Order: sequence, then C-alpha cells, then structure tokens
Amino acid sequence: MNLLILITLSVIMLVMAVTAVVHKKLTVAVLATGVVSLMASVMYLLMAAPDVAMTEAAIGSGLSTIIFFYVLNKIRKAK
Amino acid sequence: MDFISPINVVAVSLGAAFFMGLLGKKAQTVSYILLLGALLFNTIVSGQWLYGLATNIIDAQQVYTAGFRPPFSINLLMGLDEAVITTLVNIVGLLGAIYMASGLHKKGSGSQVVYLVLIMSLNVIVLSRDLFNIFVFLEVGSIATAGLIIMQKGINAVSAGFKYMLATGIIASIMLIGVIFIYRFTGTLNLDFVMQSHPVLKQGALISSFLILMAILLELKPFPANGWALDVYESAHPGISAMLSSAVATANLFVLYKFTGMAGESLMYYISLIGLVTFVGSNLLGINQTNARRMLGYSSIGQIGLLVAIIGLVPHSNANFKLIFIGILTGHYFAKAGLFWIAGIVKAQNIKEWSVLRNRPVLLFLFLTFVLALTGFPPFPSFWGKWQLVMGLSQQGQIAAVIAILVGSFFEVVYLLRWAGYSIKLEPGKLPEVKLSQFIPVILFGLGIYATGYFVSQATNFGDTINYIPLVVVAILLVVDFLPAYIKNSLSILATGWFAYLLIPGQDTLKLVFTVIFLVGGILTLIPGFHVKGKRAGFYPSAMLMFGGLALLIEAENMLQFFFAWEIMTLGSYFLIIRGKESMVHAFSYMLFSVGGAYLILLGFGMVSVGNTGLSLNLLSQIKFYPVLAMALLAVGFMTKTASLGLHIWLPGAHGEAESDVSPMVSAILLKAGVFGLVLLMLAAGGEYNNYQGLFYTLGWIGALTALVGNLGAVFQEDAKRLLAYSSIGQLGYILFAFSIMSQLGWLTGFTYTINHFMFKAILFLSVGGIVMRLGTHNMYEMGGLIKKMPFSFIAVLIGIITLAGIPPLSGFSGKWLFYNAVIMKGWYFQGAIIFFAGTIAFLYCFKLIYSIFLGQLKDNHRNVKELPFWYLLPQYILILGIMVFSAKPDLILKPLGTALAAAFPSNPLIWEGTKALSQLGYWDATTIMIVIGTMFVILLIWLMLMSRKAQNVKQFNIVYAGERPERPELTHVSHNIYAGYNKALGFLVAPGITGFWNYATNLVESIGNFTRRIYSGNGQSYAIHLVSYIVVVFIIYISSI
Amino acid sequence: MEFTVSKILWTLLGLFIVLNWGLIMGGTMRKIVARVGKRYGIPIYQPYIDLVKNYSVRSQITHGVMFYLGPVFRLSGGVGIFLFLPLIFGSDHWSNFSFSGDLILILYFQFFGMLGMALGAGEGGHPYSAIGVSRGLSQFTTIEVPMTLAVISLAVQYNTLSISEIVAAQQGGLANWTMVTNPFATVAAMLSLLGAFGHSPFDLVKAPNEIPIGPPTEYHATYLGVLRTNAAILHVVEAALFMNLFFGGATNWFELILKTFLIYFWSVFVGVVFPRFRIEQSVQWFLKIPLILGIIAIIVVL
Amino acid sequence: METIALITSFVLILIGLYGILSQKNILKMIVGFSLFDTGLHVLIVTVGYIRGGTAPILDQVTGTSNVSDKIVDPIPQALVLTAIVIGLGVTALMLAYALKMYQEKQSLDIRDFKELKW
Amino acid sequence: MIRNFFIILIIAGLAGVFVSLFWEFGASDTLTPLATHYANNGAAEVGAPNLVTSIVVTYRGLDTLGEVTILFLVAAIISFFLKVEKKGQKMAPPRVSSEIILTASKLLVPVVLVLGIYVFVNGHLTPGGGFQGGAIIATAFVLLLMANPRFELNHRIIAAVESVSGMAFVLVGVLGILLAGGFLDNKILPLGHFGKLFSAGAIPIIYSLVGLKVGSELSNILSNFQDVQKDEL
Repeated sequence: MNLLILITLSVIMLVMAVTAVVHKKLTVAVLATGVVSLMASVMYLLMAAPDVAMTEAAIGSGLSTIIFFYVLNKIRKAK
Repeated sequence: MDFISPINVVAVSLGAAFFMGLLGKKAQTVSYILLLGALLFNTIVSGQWLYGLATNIIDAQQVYTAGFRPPFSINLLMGLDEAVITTLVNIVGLLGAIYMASGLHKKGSGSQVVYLVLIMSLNVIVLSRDLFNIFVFLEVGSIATAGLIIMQKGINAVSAGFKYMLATGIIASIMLIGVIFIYRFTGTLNLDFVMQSHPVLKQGALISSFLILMAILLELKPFPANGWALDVYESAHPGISAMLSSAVATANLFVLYKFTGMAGESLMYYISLIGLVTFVGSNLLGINQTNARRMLGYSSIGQIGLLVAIIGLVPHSNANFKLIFIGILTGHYFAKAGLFWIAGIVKAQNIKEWSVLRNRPVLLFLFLTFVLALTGFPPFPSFWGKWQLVMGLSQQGQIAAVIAILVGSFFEVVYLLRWAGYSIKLEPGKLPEVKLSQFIPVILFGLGIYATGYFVSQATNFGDTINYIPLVVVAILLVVDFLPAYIKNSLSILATGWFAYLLIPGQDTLKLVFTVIFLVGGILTLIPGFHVKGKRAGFYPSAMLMFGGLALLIEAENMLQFFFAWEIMTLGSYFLIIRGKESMVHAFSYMLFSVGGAYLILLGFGMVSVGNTGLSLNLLSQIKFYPVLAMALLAVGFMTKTASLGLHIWLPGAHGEAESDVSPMVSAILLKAGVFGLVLLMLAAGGEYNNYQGLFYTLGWIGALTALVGNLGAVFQEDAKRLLAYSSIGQLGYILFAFSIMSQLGWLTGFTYTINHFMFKAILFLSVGGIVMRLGTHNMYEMGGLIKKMPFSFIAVLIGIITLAGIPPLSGFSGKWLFYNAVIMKGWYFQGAIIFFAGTIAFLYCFKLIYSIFLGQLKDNHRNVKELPFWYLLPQYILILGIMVFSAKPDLILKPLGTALAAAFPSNPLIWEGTKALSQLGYWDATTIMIVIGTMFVILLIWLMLMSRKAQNVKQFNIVYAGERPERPELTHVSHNIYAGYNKALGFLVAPGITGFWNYATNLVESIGNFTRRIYSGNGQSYAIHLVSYIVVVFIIYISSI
Repeated sequence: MEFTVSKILWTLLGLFIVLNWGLIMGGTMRKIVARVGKRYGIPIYQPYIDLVKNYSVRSQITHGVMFYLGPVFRLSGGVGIFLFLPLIFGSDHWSNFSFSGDLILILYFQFFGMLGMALGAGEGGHPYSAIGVSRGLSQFTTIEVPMTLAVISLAVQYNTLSISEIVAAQQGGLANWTMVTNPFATVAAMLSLLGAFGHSPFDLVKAPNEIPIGPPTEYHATYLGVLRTNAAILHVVEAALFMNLFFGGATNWFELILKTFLIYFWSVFVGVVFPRFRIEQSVQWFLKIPLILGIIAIIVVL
Repeated sequence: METIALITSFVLILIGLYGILSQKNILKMIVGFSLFDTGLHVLIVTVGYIRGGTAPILDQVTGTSNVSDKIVDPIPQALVLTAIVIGLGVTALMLAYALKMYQEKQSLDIRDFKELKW
Repeated sequence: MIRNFFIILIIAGLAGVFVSLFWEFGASDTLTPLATHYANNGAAEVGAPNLVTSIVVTYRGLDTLGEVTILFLVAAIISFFLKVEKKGQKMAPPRVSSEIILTASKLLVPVVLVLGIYVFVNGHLTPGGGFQGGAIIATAFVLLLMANPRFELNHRIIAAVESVSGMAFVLVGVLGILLAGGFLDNKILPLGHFGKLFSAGAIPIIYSLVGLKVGSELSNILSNFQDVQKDEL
C-alpha cells in the first residue's frame, strides 16, 4: 500500500518537476515547485520522518513559495 | 596561563552579532566598536593558542560540544595547525575591519554583522572535526560572502554576487550529497572516525569522499571552473576581495588539507594535477589582464592552485610539508590582502594608472614588497616555500611538477612585474586621499611579510646560513632615503668597501678575481654618484641590493645561499635598470629573462639535490640525476645573465637605456655574475677531465656565435650606449667560449677577458654615459668633434677601445694571444675563426664609437659643452691605471691564476720565464712588447716633430673640399649608417630573427591566454555548467583510473 | 734576448735596408704598371724624390692632436711589424725583436697603425676620410677571415706559432715550403693579401682620394712623408711575412728581395687585370672563395 | 521503497540541475535550485530510512529500551532539518538578488549580466 | 542547441556518478552504530523522547546555531540589500483586501501563532520544533500581510526578538560550558521527568529560542520583500 502511494507520489513529483522546469509561465513553475515540496513532505511521512515532513511543508512548500510570489508580483508590477 | 576555549570564538562572535542586530541603524559606531572588539577577541584567542602550542606550553586540545565525546557530538580540535590558520584568518579579519571602517560604517550594522559572522564561520570550518558541521559553516561563510559582495554598489557587484551564489549553491549541494553518503557508507560524520574506517577501501565511500573533496576543491576555484570567482574579485569591495583571497581561501585550503585523509593516494594525484593546472592556467590568463583587481583575482586563483597542488604533491608526513605550505601560503596571504587593500586606496582599475602610488613612496614601497613577495623573491616567505618545494619535489623525482610550477610562476611574474614597472615608470596621476584606517593595515601587513619571511627562512633547511647583513644595509639606506645623495653615496661606498674588506683577505684566487670585480668595481662605479645633486630617491637601496647580492654570491657555500644571492642581485639590478628614462620595457624584458634563468637554475639545483644529501655547492660535482641535463639547465640559467645568443635580446635596451652610471654597473660588473656562476659550474663539472664534453662543445659554439652576432649588432647601432651594450654581448660570447674550452689556457683566456671587459667596459660606459648625460642625446651622429671639449674622456675611450680591440701593447692583446693558443691546442678551429672574425668586426664599432663622438665635426650646439665631471673621470683613470698595469705585467695576475687552475686543469700550462709567457705553441712577452712599442712610438713622434715645422692649428672648416665650402657641421660629419656597405653584405646575420622568435613566443602565449579566457564569457550560467562539467570530467578520469 | 746596443744597431740597419728596398720596389711596380698600360711612367727613383719633397715642405697645418699623432701611429705600425718579424732565417742579427712575441703579435699589431691612421684622418674633419676608413675597415674584417684560417692551419700543421720555427720547418728545398705542403692555406692567404695591399679590385678604400681630396691631401707635407715612409716599409714587411709563412722564408737578403718582390708583384698583377669591386662585393667575395679555401686548409690539416 | 525514493531523489536533483543550467530566466534557475534542494532532502531522508522502522520518537510503541531495532535513523532527519532551513535561506537570498538584478537592468535573462568577463 | 546537448551530456555524466552511488547503496536493516547509540542512550543522556530534537538541539547543537545564523544573515543581508532610498515617492494606492481575508486573518492569526508556539515548545516531545514552529509563526505574519498590504511591521520589535533570542541561545550555550559538559549542553537544567513538558534539560528553552528566532527571522525576510513590494521602482 505504502509502496503504491510512494510510487504515485514519485510520479507526481517528477511530472511536476518537469513542468516547473519547462513551463513558460513562472507562476505555474513556482506552483509546481510547491507541489513537489508538498508531495515530498507526504513522502517523508511515509518514511517515518514527521519532523522533516512538517518542516518541508511549512518551509519548502509554504514560505519559499510565498517569497517566490512576492518577487513575481513585484516584477509583474514593474512591468 | 589560562587558555580561552576556542568555542568562545563562536559564542562571542555570535553573541556580538546578535547584539549588533539589536542596535539597529542609529548606533553604528557602537556596533562597529563591538565588531572590532569581537574580532580582537578572536585574534587574541587564536593567537594565545598559537603561542601556547608553538612553545609547547600546552598540548593540542579537543573541544567537545554538548558534553559528549565524538562521534556522538560535534567536536573542535585546536592544534598547532589550526592555531596558525585561525590566527591568520582572525588577523586579516581584524585588520580588514579596520581597513573597511568607512564602508562598514556606511552600510550600518547589517554589513558588520555579516562580516563578523564570516570570520566566525571561517574559524569554525578550520576547527571543526565534523563533516556536516563544516558543511553548515561553509554555507554560513558563502552566504556571508554573498552578502558582503553587494556592499559595493552597482550592477557589477550584484551580478557577480549572483554568479557566486549560483556556483556556491551547486558546490554546497554536491558536498551535501557527499556528506550524506559518507554517513551512509561509514556510519559516522566525524572526520577522524571517517578516516579510521578507511573510506578508500569501499567504492561507495570513495565516491562520496571524492564528491566532498571535489566540492572543497571547487570552492578553491580550480581552473577553468572559476569564472564566478574572478568576477567577485574584480567587483567586490577591495577589502572583501582581500578577505576572500587571504582569509577565506586560507580556511578552505585547510579544510581541503583536513579532508585529504579521506582520499587515497590516487585522488591525491588528481588534487595535485588540479592544482597545477589551475596554477599554470590561471596565471597564463592573468597575462592579458589590464584591470588590476581582476588580475589580482587571477593571481589569487593561481596561488591557491599552487597551494592545492602542494597539498596533493608533498606527502603530509614529509618534514618540510608544513614549512612549504606555510611559506607559500603566508606569502600569498600577506601580499594578496595587501595588494587588494592598496587597490582600494588607489581606486584606479587599469594597471597603467597605478603610478599614482609614486605620490606616496611608502605606499609604493609596500606595493613593490607585495608584488615581489608574490613572485617569490627573497627575503619573502614564498621564496623559501618555493625553494623548499622545488627541492622536495625534485627529491621525489617529480620533475614534471616542478616544471609546471616554474612555468606557472613565470607567467605570474610576467604580469606582476609588468604592473610593477608601470607603477614605477608611468606618469603619475593624482592619488585619492589616503585614510589612516586604510593605511595602517597595509603597513602592518608589510611588516608582517618581512617578519614571516625571516621566520620561515630560519625554519628552512640551511635557511639559517643566510647572511642578512647586506639586506640590513639596504634597509638602513631605505630609512635614510630622505638624505642628500652624496651622504648616501658615501655610505654605500663605505658599505661596499666593508664587504670587500670582509671578503677579500684569504679569498681563493679564482673567487678573488670576481670579488674584486664585484666590490672594487662597485666602489668605482659608485663614485660618479657624487656628481648627482638632490636625493636620488631609491637609487642607493637598489644599488646596495645588487652589490650586496653580489657579495653574497661570492660568499655562498650552499645552493640556497647562492640562489638567495642570485635573486637579491637580480632584484637590485632590476630596480637600477628601470630607473632609466625609457627603460621600463627593457627592464621588464631583462627581468623576464632573469627570472626565467633563475627558474632554470632552481630546477637545476633541484636535480642536483636528487640522491644527494645537503645543499653544498660541491654537490655540483656529483650530480646523480641526469647530470648533463642538470648541468645544461644551470648553464643556460647563468647564460641568461651573460646574455648569450638567443637569450641576449634584453641586454641592449636594458644597458643602453639605463642611467649613465648604472650602465657601467650592470655591464662591467653585473654580467660577470653570470660568468661567476659558469665558472663555479664548470669547475664543479670536473675541470679538464669532465664528463660533459658535448655540453661544453655546444656552449663553445654558442659563445662563438654570440660573439659574432653581438659584435655585428654593435656595428649597426647609431645609439652610443646600445653600441656598447651589443659589444658587451659579443665580449661575453668570447668569455663563454673561452671557459668552454676547458683547458688551462682557455680558462686563463676567460679570466683575462673577464678582467679586461670589466675595466674597459666600465671606462667606456662611464665616458659615453657621461657624454650622453652632458649632451642629452644617445645618437652618435648628433655628436662629433668632442675631442677638443673633452680630451680626458677621449684618452679614456681611446685606451678603452684599444684594449677592447686587443691591439698590442695593451692588455686586450693578452686575451687574444691566450685565446689563439687555447683554441689551436683544443682544436676548435672553426669556432676560433668565427671568434676572430668577430674580433675584427669589433674594429668597426670601435672606430665608429670614437670617431663619431670625438672626431669629425663639432656641432654648433655643443660648442659650450664641458669636460666630464671629475667624479666621472676619476674612476675611469683609476681603471686606466689598472689596464696599464695589467698590460705591462700580466704575470701579476695570470701567474697566480695559473697556479690556482693547475689543480683542475693540469695539462699544458702556461709557463712563465720572467715576464715571458710560453705555451706549447708560441710565446709572448708583454713587458718587452710594451717597452719596444713605447720606445718606438716616442722616437717616431720625435722624428715627426723634428721634421715638421711649426704646424699651424687651423679652423674647423679649413679642409680641402671639392668645389664648395661646407657650412654646417651636420653636413660634413659622416656617421649615420657609415657601414651601409657592410650592412648590405652581412646585415642579414643580424636580422632580428631571435627577437622575432621571442616575439612569436610571447604572442603565442598571449594569444593562447586570450583565446582561453574567452571561456569566461560573463554568463553566470556558463560558469555553473563549467562547474558541473568539471566534476563530471574529473570523475570520469578518476573512476577510469581505479 | 737582451736589448743590447749592437742588437739595436743591427735592427736599425735592417730597417734602413727595408725602407730603401720598399721605395725602389714601389717605384718599380709603378713603372711596370705604366708600361703595361702603354705609358712611359715615372722613373724608378721617383719615390725618393717624393719623400724628400714631402719632408721639406715648409708650410704645415694641423687639425688637432690626434690628427698630428695619426701618422705616428701609422708609422709605428709599420716599423713595429718590422721589429717583431724575423727577416732572415738563421741570422741572429736580422731577427730583430721577434723574441718578444710570435705570429699572433704581428697579426694584431697590424691594427695599431690602422687605428691611429683612422683616428688621425677622423680628426681632420673631412667627411671622405670617414667614408674611406669605414670602407677600409669593412673590407679588412673579411680579408682577415681567410687569413686567420690559413694561419690556424699553419699553426696546426707546424704545431707552433713562432715564425722562426715555421720558417725552420720549411727549410730543405721547395718541397718543404708551405706553398707545396699546404696549398689551400697559401692560396687563401695570398688572396687575402690582395685585399691587404689594397690594390685593384680591392681599392675602393682609396677611391675618395682619387679626386684630389681626402687624407693624402689633408695629410700633406711631413705627415705625407711619414705615411710614404711607412708604406714603403710596410709593403716589404708584409711581403716578408708571407714569405716566411708560405714560401720558405729567406736565408739571405737576396732571397728576401726576390721573394718579396714576387709576392708584391702578385698583388699588382691582379690589380692590373681586374676592375674595382664595390665594398659589399668585396666583402662578399672574401667570404666566398677565400673563406672556403681557408676552411679546406683547416680540414686538410685536421 | 527506498529504491524508488532514491531514484526519485536522483532524478529530481538532475531535473533541478537541468533547470539551473538550461533556463535563461533567473527565476527559473532559482526554481531549478528549489527542485535540486527538494531532491537532496528526499535523498537524505532516504539514506536514513530503515525498512519497517517507526519515527524516531520514543513513545509507547517504541518504549525506551532496545529502541534501535524499531526506529528509523534519526541522524539524517536531523541533518535534513538543517538543510531545509539553509535551503530556504539560500533561495531567499537568490530571490533578493534576482529582484535587485531586475531593478538594475529590467531583465531577468542571465545572459544580460555579462559586464564582467575574461 | 549544442549548448543544450552539452548540458544534457554533463547531466548524464552526473547521473553516472549517482548510478555508481546507487549500486553501492543497498537497503539497510540496521542502524549505524552512531544511531544505535542515540536510539538506546538518547533518552538517558538527553532526556527528550523526540530523538531528532535531541540530535538537532544537543548532539548537533552547533549545526543548529549555524543554521539559525544563516537565517539571521539572510535577513540582515536582504534588509540592507533591498533597502531602497525613499525619495518621497508616491505610495501606491492601498489595495483593498477582500472582506473574507480580513476576517479570516483576524481570526486565524492568533490561532496560528499559538499553534506555532505549541509546536516549538513541545519540540522535544512530539514531531516539530523550533524550525517548524518558527515557520508557522512566519505564516501568521504572512496572513497579516495578505490582509493588509500596508501593514507596517515594527522592525524594531522583530529585530529585538531576533537578537534577544539569538543572544539567549548563545548564552545558554555558554552556560553549558560553565555549568555542564560543554557548549550547548542541555544538562544545565535537570533532565526532569522523561516525557514531560519541562524535561530534557534546556532543550525546551533552546528550541523555544530557536523557534522565536526562526520565526522572527523569517518574518523579517518576508517583510523585507514586502517593503520592496511597496516601493515603486
């Protein structure tokens, strides 16, 4: 069961990662990165690492994404 | 004595940093004082440990955090190595903060916090024994650096900072991968435990340690994956660049050193390779730089590469490893920080604008100190380091590495000394105001580098045999440089006399000749200095550096002393030569050849030391490792000084453009240093019965061709001093040839030529130099008719050229006679014929010289020219006296010389019957010849006087001239290109083929550099690609080798 | 050897003989050249007349000390070579002061006179003097190369540099002469002799004199007398040197006079036949055939 | 399980790296960095994973003795915590740089910042 | 094109490095000796049930200090880096946030803050700790900003919290040297009863300080970006 979930997570992560790299729109890319992080934190839970999962969720998918959006927003405005 | 635990460095720094964050923007001064306080504290802690550990008051100590022993917790180790490195880091941290006082002030507490944290993190990475901990603090350091880079305003710093972050981000990630896998494969993160588990033995652990080492190597900016670092060096605040170059690099190097225990021997090989490639490559690219700070960046990277190479090359168990490392490290550390700091004072980016330093002699002095320290001149630490390195590597048989190191060093010398030349010679602009806070750190580092140099020298093998008295004399002269010239001149003469007094008594005959030439010659050529009015700033320290070096050369008993003296002398002569008005370029090329030669000598000495113990010069007679090659290297090294064919192109300019009284010093005296080296070498080779016949045969041919080309070159000169300079090339060719004969007569010839050349070239250069000074032109066709204005000089020059040409009865003929006998007995007929041909060519330029200057038509603008000053004539006439004595009684010198040579050259000696010398072939009685010719000349003169009646002196233009009457002396003075026909017939021999060769070589090097540096496209992403591909390429090479 | 009074007197006598023979030989040669050119020519004793006339000219000027000393140097050169050259083999009286130096001394002492003359002419301030000197020196350097090779060849052949010993080695008939034993060296040296005497085709050196200016005009009167004296002595002495080196020397004055005449005649003969070379031509010429001959001469004795 | 995680982490790292090396937009490069970091974190956690282990928190399930047989390795987890925070710091700083660069040049193309070269 | 090909090539190379590591990897069933020690003795030595916390705060406390320093550095750098000289330029007209966000933020912020504090105070007992708690606090701050873009955060207060907590962290560390076994030793306080809130020595204190510090630092960073938001270019 866990293995199946893990595989699914992996696939989502990789697809999102590729999206993040190749997609032209920055917002999409940033969001995709956030999703990758989020999936990773689920993965940590599966791998018995709740501390890491929390941190990744809060920092990796949360704060990083927010900062990204601040910057994106700023740049969009400047345009 | 209580030792403060090094962990307090972390605690105090961070505490202070956090507190400074609290202070906010209003209390900048308070926070700046806090910053200095914390940095001072760090310095005291590490200094205290250094003192304690160095004096064995205390043992190396482990600091355990959290109260657990490793591997359970992170521990720090404070040993002697760590103490040294942290002290270096903290000192430059403290002084850097003082230097950047205004910058840190302006930016507020934020930048001060970042600065402090950077220094703290460097301390931790040096001390920590935990891999992950080191990773964390490396990251702290990179982020702090990225923050400090943007202290400097402008797009350049921002984009450089971003490139830096890109690169360090990738590097850190690679390192993290390595660290985590090391944990996976060894089960620990503690460095000592990792090493105990021998990661080399397991493939996975090996790859992990490879990644860690690659990461730290990449932090050290290996060529060519280092574009990001260059941009930082160029664009960051100079204080920060200084910090990066000395403190950060030092700490990272130490980390590399700590980590090498994880790597196997095979990886060490690649580390050394990476280091060497970086050293050579980076310095090659440095050659094309015109931006001072970028150039310093290239140099930094090169030096760091060298240190990396040392870590990889020298076994850490080798007793000298630490000495080598510290020597080169401190040389780089002090010099690079100092130079970057000066760069901040100067502000100018282009190296040609650095002449502003001349407004502040102290600053210029410090600048030169740092540049010379970087290039590895004595007495700076890198000299000792490099010496020991070359010796050590040679003994390991790593000749290829030695060559790479020397090539890289040479490239570095090229651009650093060009820069030095610009700053000494170009017209200075306005120096920005120098703040005291900027000045103090530079001065302290200047002092530091001398002190460290002395310290390192004492630790070097045989370093305690170095005699520092000449350098003390130089230092004194530097201090009293504000005094008028005549006082300093007297002091210099006294000092030279004192050296002579110390050296001459009891000196063995062969060395005595050179001692007299070097030191008595030194006194004689210093005498004209009394004519100079004013201060003559910088002249006397340089001159005494040269004469001191020459004295040390005589005294040298081991190879280290010899090389030390050689470098000191080279340095002094460089500064003397570059004083000439137009001599910047020529001094530069002189220096390049000299340094190249010195490196060959160093390599040669290295080869000599292979398989031998000690450094005695006597080892030259028992070379075990490729003896012929070693001999040849040494010989070629010395031949750069004697300007032998192929290596001569520096000489005409250097001697021709030097100041009037410097030309005789460098020509009559300095060239003999090369001869001295050759003499030592050839004696050691075994004298008459040596195993190097082929080598000496070649040298003989080179000597003969040098003589021909030198003399022929002189014939076509219009510049009086260059004519003499070319003549020196020719004369030194004779000398090389004569010594190469390797027989007693050959050597007597060599010595006779040496002595004669010393005397007549000093006379000629003094006269001609004085005349050039009086007239303000070098061109002979602008002179003429000066015999009436300068009769004494005319007599001196006449005697000089008679001696030069070897016309009986003066002593030049002794040389010619000995030469013929030696050549015929040796059987070198064709070489001999070439030399003879060269000798007849000498007539051409002798005539041109004396005729164009003294005879023919006096020019209108010279009608009021006065005779040379007394101080110029005095040494000339003393030397004329010398020539007369040597001409009439050559046996005074040649007899004892023959006796001294008999040991090495027993067969076919010169036999003396009274004043008559007999060889197997012929005979010659100098005294009788002198009497016969003298008497005959007087009688014939009387005959003419009896026959002629009241010869009437007529005016200048009272000559028979077909049809018209000359009105201007210029039209009647035939001098320019008078050997046109000769040029048509033989000029092709002096077509600048050799100059062309060297030009081609230089252009080739430059264009390779220019082409290669295009990889630094400025695109940060490309730099990232370089980084990753570097890892991949090294990995592939490495993995395929194991 | 000592400087005894008798030695000095014998030497002076020798010098007197050489001077007279030189003058006569010079006159004879000019006569011969004139006859070859279908002219009547001067009387053979003309050089004596010239000499007396020059020495007795009343008015005289000088351009300076070196100008004055030039002829002295020149004459010293000629006389010096005479002094250091053993003239008659086996005769103690006629070996002059050759004990003070060997062949090398003579080779190098040639320069003494040339240098003085060049300097003296230089101070005269006449542009053509300098041109002449520069041409002369240029040509001279290349003349000396085959000469040197020949001398080296000789020294190797006879294993000595002493002229007396070289002559001694050639005694005992024509077959022992260097001319026979070492023909290449002899030819090389004889070719360079042409240049040394400065007759056509190697007389560009004197070309500026032909229009009535240059040293012989600046050097007038007594100076010219001294120079003429020197020329007379030098021609004989140089020929005698070649005689000693290549043609078996001379055991008596008659042999000396005959051989020197022939050697000198050789140069005049060639001069009459060949036209004048430009200076670069002569330089290159000497560095071709004579040089190759010289090299062969050395290879032969190796 | 760890095999898949390991492969995922490696591939993530490589994708991130490809982003860094190939994207011209600075923000996209930073996105690449984020991916790289995430991959790294997954890798570290995977290294510490023990089959069938529980979270390294001592509770009723694990008890306090012979814990070592029951839990996964806590050390990599501790390390990854640090790494995540560091990653955030680096990303934030890079973004600040990106912003500044944009302010200076109105461009986010890395190729436009080539004033310093050679 | 060539460039892209080359990039793929070197990434393939790097993949090669990974593959070689991958082959060596092999699944493991047992802990490393080091981890075993922590697992079996952690409770006794440090007294915290959450082993990750023991390691982060005590065994590898120096790393944590460094990590906190990094955030501190980043905050400091960004603050002076992104600072724009305000030259009396016009403020952009405030964007009126939607009612929902305003209400939600008023409601949520205190809850989130309490959650954050709970997470780091209980860091030694349950999953979570200083970093997570700090991040959560920062999230609360984000909510505030979202609700009111013109919300002026008092920098002084944030800075004060940041600095004081940092200094306290260092102080506790130094106390470890003075009172216990070494820098950052948690045994300056009694280990207490295993599994209780006030146990594990100084860990709760340190982790709380870390939480405060991380929270304030992250907020600081965010507010710096936010300040840039407000300043027009």
